[in-house]
Amino acid sequence: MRNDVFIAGYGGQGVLLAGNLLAYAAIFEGKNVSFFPAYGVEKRGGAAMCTVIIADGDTGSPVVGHPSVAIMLNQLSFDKYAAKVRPDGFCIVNSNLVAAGDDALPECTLIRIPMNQIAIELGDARMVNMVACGAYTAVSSALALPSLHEALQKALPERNHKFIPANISAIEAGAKIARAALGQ
Amino acid sequence: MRNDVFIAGYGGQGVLLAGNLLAYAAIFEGKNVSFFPAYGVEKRGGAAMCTVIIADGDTGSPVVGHPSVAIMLNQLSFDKYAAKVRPDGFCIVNSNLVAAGDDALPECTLIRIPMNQIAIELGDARMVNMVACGAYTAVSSALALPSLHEALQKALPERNHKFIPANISAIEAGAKIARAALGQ
Amino acid sequence: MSGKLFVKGNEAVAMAAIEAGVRCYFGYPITPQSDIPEYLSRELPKTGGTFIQAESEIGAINMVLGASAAGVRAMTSSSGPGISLKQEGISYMAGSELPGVIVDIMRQGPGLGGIDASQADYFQATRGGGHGGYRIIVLAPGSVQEMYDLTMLAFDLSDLYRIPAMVLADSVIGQMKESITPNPRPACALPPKDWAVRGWADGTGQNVVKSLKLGDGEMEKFHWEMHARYQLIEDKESRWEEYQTDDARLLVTAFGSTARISRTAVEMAREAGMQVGLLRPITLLPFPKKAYADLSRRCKLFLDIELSTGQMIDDVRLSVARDAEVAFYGRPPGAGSLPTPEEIFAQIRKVYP
Amino acid sequence: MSGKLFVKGNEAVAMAAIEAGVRCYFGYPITPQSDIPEYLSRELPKTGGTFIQAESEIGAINMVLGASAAGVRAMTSSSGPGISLKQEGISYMAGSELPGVIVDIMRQGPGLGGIDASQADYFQATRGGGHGGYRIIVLAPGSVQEMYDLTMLAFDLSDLYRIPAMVLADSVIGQMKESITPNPRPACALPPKDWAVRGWADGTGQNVVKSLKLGDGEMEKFHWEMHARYQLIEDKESRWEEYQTDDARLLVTAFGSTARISRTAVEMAREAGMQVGLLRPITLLPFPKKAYADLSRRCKLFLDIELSTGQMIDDVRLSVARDAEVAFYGRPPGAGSLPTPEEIFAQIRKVYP
Amino acid sequence: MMPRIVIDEARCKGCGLCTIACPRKLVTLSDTPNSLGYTVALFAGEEKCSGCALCAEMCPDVAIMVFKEQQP
Amino acid sequence: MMPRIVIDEARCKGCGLCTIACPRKLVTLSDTPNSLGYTVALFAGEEKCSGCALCAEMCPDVAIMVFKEQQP
Amino acid sequence: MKQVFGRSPSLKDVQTHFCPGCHHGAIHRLVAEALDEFAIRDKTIGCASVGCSVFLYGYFNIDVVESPHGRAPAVATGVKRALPGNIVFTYQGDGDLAAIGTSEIIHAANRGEDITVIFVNNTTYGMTGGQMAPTTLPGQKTSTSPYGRDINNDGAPFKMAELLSNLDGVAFSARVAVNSPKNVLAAKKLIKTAFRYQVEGRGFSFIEALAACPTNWGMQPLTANERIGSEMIPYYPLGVCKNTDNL
Amino acid sequence: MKQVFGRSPSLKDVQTHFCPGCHHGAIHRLVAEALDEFAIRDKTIGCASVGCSVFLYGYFNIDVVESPHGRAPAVATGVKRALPGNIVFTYQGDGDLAAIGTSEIIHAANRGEDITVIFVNNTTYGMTGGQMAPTTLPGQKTSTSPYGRDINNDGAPFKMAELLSNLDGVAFSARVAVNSPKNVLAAKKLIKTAFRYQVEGRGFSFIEALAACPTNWGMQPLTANERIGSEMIPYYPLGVCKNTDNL
Ligand SMILES: Cc1ncc(C[n+]2csc(CCOP(=O)(O)OP(=O)(O)O)c2C)c(N)n1
Ligand SMILES: Cc1ncc(C[n+]2csc(CCOP(=O)(O)OP(=O)(O)O)c2C)c(N)n1
Ligand code: SF4
Ligand code: SF4
Ligand code: SF4
Ligand code: SF4
Ligand code: SF4
Ligand code: SF4
Ligand SMILES: [Mg+2]
Ligand SMILES: [Mg+2]
Repeated sequence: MRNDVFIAGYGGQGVLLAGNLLAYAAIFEGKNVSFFPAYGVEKRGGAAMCTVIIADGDTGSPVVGHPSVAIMLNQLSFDKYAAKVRPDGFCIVNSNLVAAGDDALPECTLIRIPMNQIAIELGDARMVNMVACGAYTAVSSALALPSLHEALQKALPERNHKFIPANISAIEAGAKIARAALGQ
Repeated sequence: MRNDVFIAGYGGQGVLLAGNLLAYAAIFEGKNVSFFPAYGVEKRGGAAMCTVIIADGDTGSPVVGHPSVAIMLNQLSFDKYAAKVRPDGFCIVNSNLVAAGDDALPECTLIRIPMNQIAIELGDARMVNMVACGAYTAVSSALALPSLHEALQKALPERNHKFIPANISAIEAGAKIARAALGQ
Repeated sequence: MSGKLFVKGNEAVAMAAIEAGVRCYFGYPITPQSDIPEYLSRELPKTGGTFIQAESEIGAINMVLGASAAGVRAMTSSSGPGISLKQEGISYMAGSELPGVIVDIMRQGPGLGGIDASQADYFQATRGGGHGGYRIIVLAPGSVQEMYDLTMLAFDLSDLYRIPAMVLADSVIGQMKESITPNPRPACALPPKDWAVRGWADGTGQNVVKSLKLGDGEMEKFHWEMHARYQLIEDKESRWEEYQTDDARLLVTAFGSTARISRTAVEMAREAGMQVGLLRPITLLPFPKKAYADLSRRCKLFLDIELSTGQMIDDVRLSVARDAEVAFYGRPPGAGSLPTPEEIFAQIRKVYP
Repeated sequence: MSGKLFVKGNEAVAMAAIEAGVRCYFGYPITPQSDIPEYLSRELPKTGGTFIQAESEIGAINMVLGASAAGVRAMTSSSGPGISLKQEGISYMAGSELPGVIVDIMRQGPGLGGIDASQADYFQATRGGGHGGYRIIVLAPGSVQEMYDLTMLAFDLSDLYRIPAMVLADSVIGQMKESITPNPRPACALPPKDWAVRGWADGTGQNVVKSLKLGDGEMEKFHWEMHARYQLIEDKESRWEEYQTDDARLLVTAFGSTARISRTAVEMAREAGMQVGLLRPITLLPFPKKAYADLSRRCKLFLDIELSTGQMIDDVRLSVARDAEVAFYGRPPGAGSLPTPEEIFAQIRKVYP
Repeated sequence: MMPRIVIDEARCKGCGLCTIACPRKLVTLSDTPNSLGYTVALFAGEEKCSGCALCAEMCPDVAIMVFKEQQP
Repeated sequence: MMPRIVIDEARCKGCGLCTIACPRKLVTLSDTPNSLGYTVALFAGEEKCSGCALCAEMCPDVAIMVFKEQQP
Repeated sequence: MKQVFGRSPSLKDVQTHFCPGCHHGAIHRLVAEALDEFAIRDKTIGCASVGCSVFLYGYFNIDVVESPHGRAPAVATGVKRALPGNIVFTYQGDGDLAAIGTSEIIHAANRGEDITVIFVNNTTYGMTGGQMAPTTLPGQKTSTSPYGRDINNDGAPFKMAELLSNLDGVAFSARVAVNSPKNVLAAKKLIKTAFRYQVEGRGFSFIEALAACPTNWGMQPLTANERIGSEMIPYYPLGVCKNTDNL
Repeated sequence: MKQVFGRSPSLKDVQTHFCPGCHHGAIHRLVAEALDEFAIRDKTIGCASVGCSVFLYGYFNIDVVESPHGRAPAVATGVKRALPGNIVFTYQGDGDLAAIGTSEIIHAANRGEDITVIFVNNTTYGMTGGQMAPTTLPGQKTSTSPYGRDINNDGAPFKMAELLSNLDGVAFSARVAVNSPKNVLAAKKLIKTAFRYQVEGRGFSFIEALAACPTNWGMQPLTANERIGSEMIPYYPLGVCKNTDNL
């Protein structure tokens, strides 16, 4: 079994941390993982993306042409990459920054989540990426939600462990809304 | 017709000037020429050698394995290169600095000329190379003696033209002794 | 170290260097390899080693030359422009028979270039970008684990044969994170460095580390000796990976990141019932000629994949049997030029006999 | 200039550069090419041109980059170690599509090396010693006259195709003196340099000379464009000399000094009644593949002669028909390693079919 | 009419350097991020602005224009 | 016995620096070149040499040795 | 109402890629104003260096040539010698000029090349992610000096404006900062002076501009801006190091 | 009778390749005497440079590593960092150190590497046939300055001993000459001081030795020797530029 997820946004949205979190969760589940990041030139505000492959066996190519799951945190990313999502795949978008009509991706499931809003409601605008990770667990069988909680220990630097509880609630909020959106 | 001559000595003996002189003489005679120099690392007292090819047609290889005429101005050069002279070729040595027994080069004609001595007698120790060039004209049909006189104009920098008369006498002295040695 | 670690390819290189006992690292920042100096500036001093950020890549390679001449394990790392600047120093090291490890995390070029993955420096690495017709050892990792293992191997081969060794990867392998097992350094019998300049007190008499050979025939002799050494290295150290080659009617061949991507494409082809295999050179210098010669006796069609307009393909062509064909698919480096498995699979379909 | 002149190969290069209208020379001393800067330091100022002895070879190549970007003809020259140091700059020039002439009078190496003739930098010149997988134009003179003619050609081709051009010779050709006819520069229609940075006053709007290409697909596109340009250059500019090839059963092949020596060896063979010819590539990049392909249809045996352990032989092997054999005789560079015609003739005897 | 400044929201990166530059503290930062996540500067002081342009001089992104009556 | 110097003919390159170094002008150059063309230095002054070694200090080729009685 | 402050024509009306609070933007503006002050824009050629200022051509309405890392002074030498009638300047970071480019800057300065050099000292390698630069302050933590710059291992920070002043070829050398309106106005004056020297053919002119790199300093823009005054200026005093006006 | 002057053990008993009257020989001897004075010969490593002094290993009884042209200070840094307990020196010409090697010498000096640098200034590129060097005097004709060094085109000659003294890392810097017995004795003293600094771990020590190159100056040895006093010393004053004895 091999699962892949592609995450994109602008620098500052925590794209790479999200990817790392999923990766550590997979490792916690004893799976093989590859995490492949990419960035634009700008230090701040530039494009940031990453691909995470989770597999029982060989992770194979770190690059994926048509991801089965994509998480788009801003409009630019959506416009550029959404079309690549594989037929009957999932595209999770941050609806606060991404305008995507119902018919935008006819062949795959589009899941809109107001990530900025949720994050701010939960008290920290920076938790957008956590909401996104939670949503991922709802659409993919690759990872169990609790694994993410464990993974936070490793993905976050010591000094940020105090934020773990808040992050967990963001993750769960994301998962909940995604499940709802999927009618689960 | 292609003639080659190899000249070797130590830096300061005027090896390169000698080669240039023969080259200019050949040019004066309307022939094609290639002049190929080589030196050791030392600026002074190091090895210096050159190969001059004089031809009516294509000069071909600037490098010659077995020269038909070799001029050896010091012992080191003689020990290193004399053996290369082609069978029935000529080896002209500066007998003041080169000890070479009659049987040194069984297969070719050895011509001993006390170049230092002659040069000093003619008033300038530095004319060793001129004596050598003169000797060359005696053993090779490649160049006519007068051409060397003409060539001095080009081979010597303006400021040294005052030495031309002295050089001519050195050249002729060399030619004369060489002819004598050849029993001409 | 023990247990699995989830690290970047570049970090794996730095960890392996420390495990291999590197005493001196000299480098200069350049993306996408800066994780290496950053890691070592933090960790190397803890082991009593020296970390210096040199004034330039030229300074760095010459500090490596000095430290290596003094008999310790030394390394540097860089990319594109920085590697070009090191060419003179690498030539001197090769000419002085000095070991030393150079890590090259390739990026797009020519010129300034960007951080996108590239394989367009294959020629520079394998043909001696420097002067004098020397050869070095070039290893091409295809995973984070191999970044670790081959870095350690590079130090051993370099000391064993007294030839500089290069670890040649790109930003895909350098930047990606995977779980690795940091194996302790494999035991490897190495000759004493009795040629090193440590002062006469070491009792080896006057040692001179130099490339200058002015004696009659001296430099020519050196070239033939090194030539023979390269042959020995080719015989003993050629490394490659074969995947599904036994019954293959088409052999995809690629190194590093593209091999990694191609492997998935080969799986796709197999799923589609096509007899396709993968031949991945792990040592680029020595190039595993024998593997190509042997396999090309059975399989007459190769598909060479590179992040360039074609460089390794020369070595493939020079290695395969005369009646074997070599097709090519290149994606020269640049933003958005990294091929996908789907894309390579399409090429496989196109040329499949 | 007119009438015959008896000059060194290096001087011929300098004379040709002035005749070609070079405005700026930037260089750094290194034997065996120092006659070039010495001649130009004397003569170039007389023509209103600029001569600067740069602080280093790196300074020199980057001054060339600047002057060339400003739209004037600029050049540098060096050897071995100095050419290695210029690799980054050459890569930038290639990446910025800048013309410019680099003269490389090869000497023995690796490392410091001596002034003995060498051809061991063939790979460095033709495979891009620098990073990024670019190509340049490489011309290999075999006589003093060709030093003059090909230097002038180098300027024209470089401007025409906006690719750096290298004149690649060695100390034999550079140091030897022959009579040459200094032909005036052949008329050659060249495009205006409307890309040059001369300020906006020149009415061409903003001109930017750069190698950086970060846009999606931008650098990849550049690579394919250059690739196409190299193909065009190969088709239109490949140059070679054939000597006694018509009925040849053995073709000796060599460039520069060794070709010159081999020619005499071929004459010896002919005198001995052997059907031997010579194929001398004049352009090494583009390599005259077609000439080899065509001749190898008739003649199945080649003897490649190089002052190295074998570099051009790769290109020969990659160019000849599959059923043609390529024998090799190498004399790697060093004191006393220059082969004689007699020696090469002996090799001809050895392999002659 | 009093001098005033105009802040180009599209250029402002919310660094806040203008806020410390204004001797009259007429520039502040908004607390809601724009689409790029920047909390842009706001001009609050139509009446008090002297048009001294110190805020503009400090702006690294040249996002501030200053308008002022010309003395005849 | 007086101090004296010994000049190593094989090492001397005839540069003459010793000749200007000797305060007593005891060193001169021969006028006939040796096999390498060098006119080597000659010591002419057994009786006058003070053993000050200034000539030796000047010799770039370390071709001069100085001998002297040791004071007890 | 008239616009009394706006964008100088030499400066393109575009969004820069610089981080919030990066001083490159302000220094760009001052250079643009100097070009317009002397109306030399259309005969000026900028030599971009490698660093966060690499996109010079994207922000200035002038011809630009890209230089390899550290080599801008050599490239500028080539341009100026080819076009003696034009105005040529380099814009270089501290890593670019004071590390890899040491030879090029020292020799161009010593030759007295008639060019202007804008040297942006932000005590770090900005573009590559904040490694130690030759100008990094003692004790300053960077990604390659994780324990703080150690004078004994890494040497003391270079004071380029002073060091270059020792060379006869240097006609003008000054250090400026843009951390306060007062310093910005002083910087504007000195940058104009540097270009005036070139306009008058007076020889090599050099400006060292202290700059903030909030991103790699790991500071908020305002804190970073404060650091200029609190830490940098005490070590790198502002003002003219050398001028040859009275020669 | 006892030998009161002879060859120091660190100096091999061989004929050198130096030209008659070349000062390299004298400077070699003084370095050898310093090594023997401190009895550090068997733990000393020499870093040879590229120039007429390239054959260091042929003339000294010590371990030697060859350095690429201009890079000896970087090579020495590598050696010293690997072997902190050993004595390391470079021996470089003026082309090597002040031209192509500018970056390496300045940064090694600034880091205060605990090495000794012997810099032989003969105002020309000796080995390559007398081209202009960064130290060539104004108006001096060389094979690449056939009309004499032109300050306006080539810049003024570098005074390295003074320039380096500006760097904190430099513990000792002095200029010497060997053109007269008096100067030879003074040079001997200062060269020993330079090595003493290293023996005491005091940091970077630098000696600039003025030297004659009769061959490329186109002068007889004695005339060349005179030129040192008549032309070089007036421009390159002898003596200590910097010492840190009282720190
Ligand atoms: C030869 C070479 N080495 C290294 C690099 C990588 N590199 C790019 S920018 C840079 C330094 C940037 O620092 P600085 O010059 O201070 O400019 P800043 O970004 O701080 O303004 C480096 C090392 C390169 N491009 N080329
Ligand atoms: C990279 C490189 N460039 C150039 C040379 C050629 N070269 C050899 S020695 C030398 C300069 C010698 O001059 P200097 O350093 O002053 O030493 P000197 O011979 O005068 O003692 C040069 C340029 C080289 N070997 N390597
Ligand atoms: S200084 Fe400029 S960019 Fe910064 S907040 Fe003020 S207006 Fe915005
Ligand atoms: S112009 Fe002056 S007063 Fe007006 S906002 Fe700007 S700084 Fe404040
Ligand atoms: S030792 Fe003194 S006195 Fe004797 S020869 Fe030498 S210099 Fe003259
Ligand atoms: S100084 Fe030495 S080499 Fe020169 S002449 Fe005197 S003894 Fe001979
Ligand atoms: S990284 Fe630093 S220097 Fe670069 S743009 Fe950002 S703030 Fe400016
Ligand atoms: S060329 Fe000059 S420096 Fe070199 S050995 Fe001769 S005199 Fe000495
Ligand atoms: Mg910086
Ligand atoms: Mg010198």
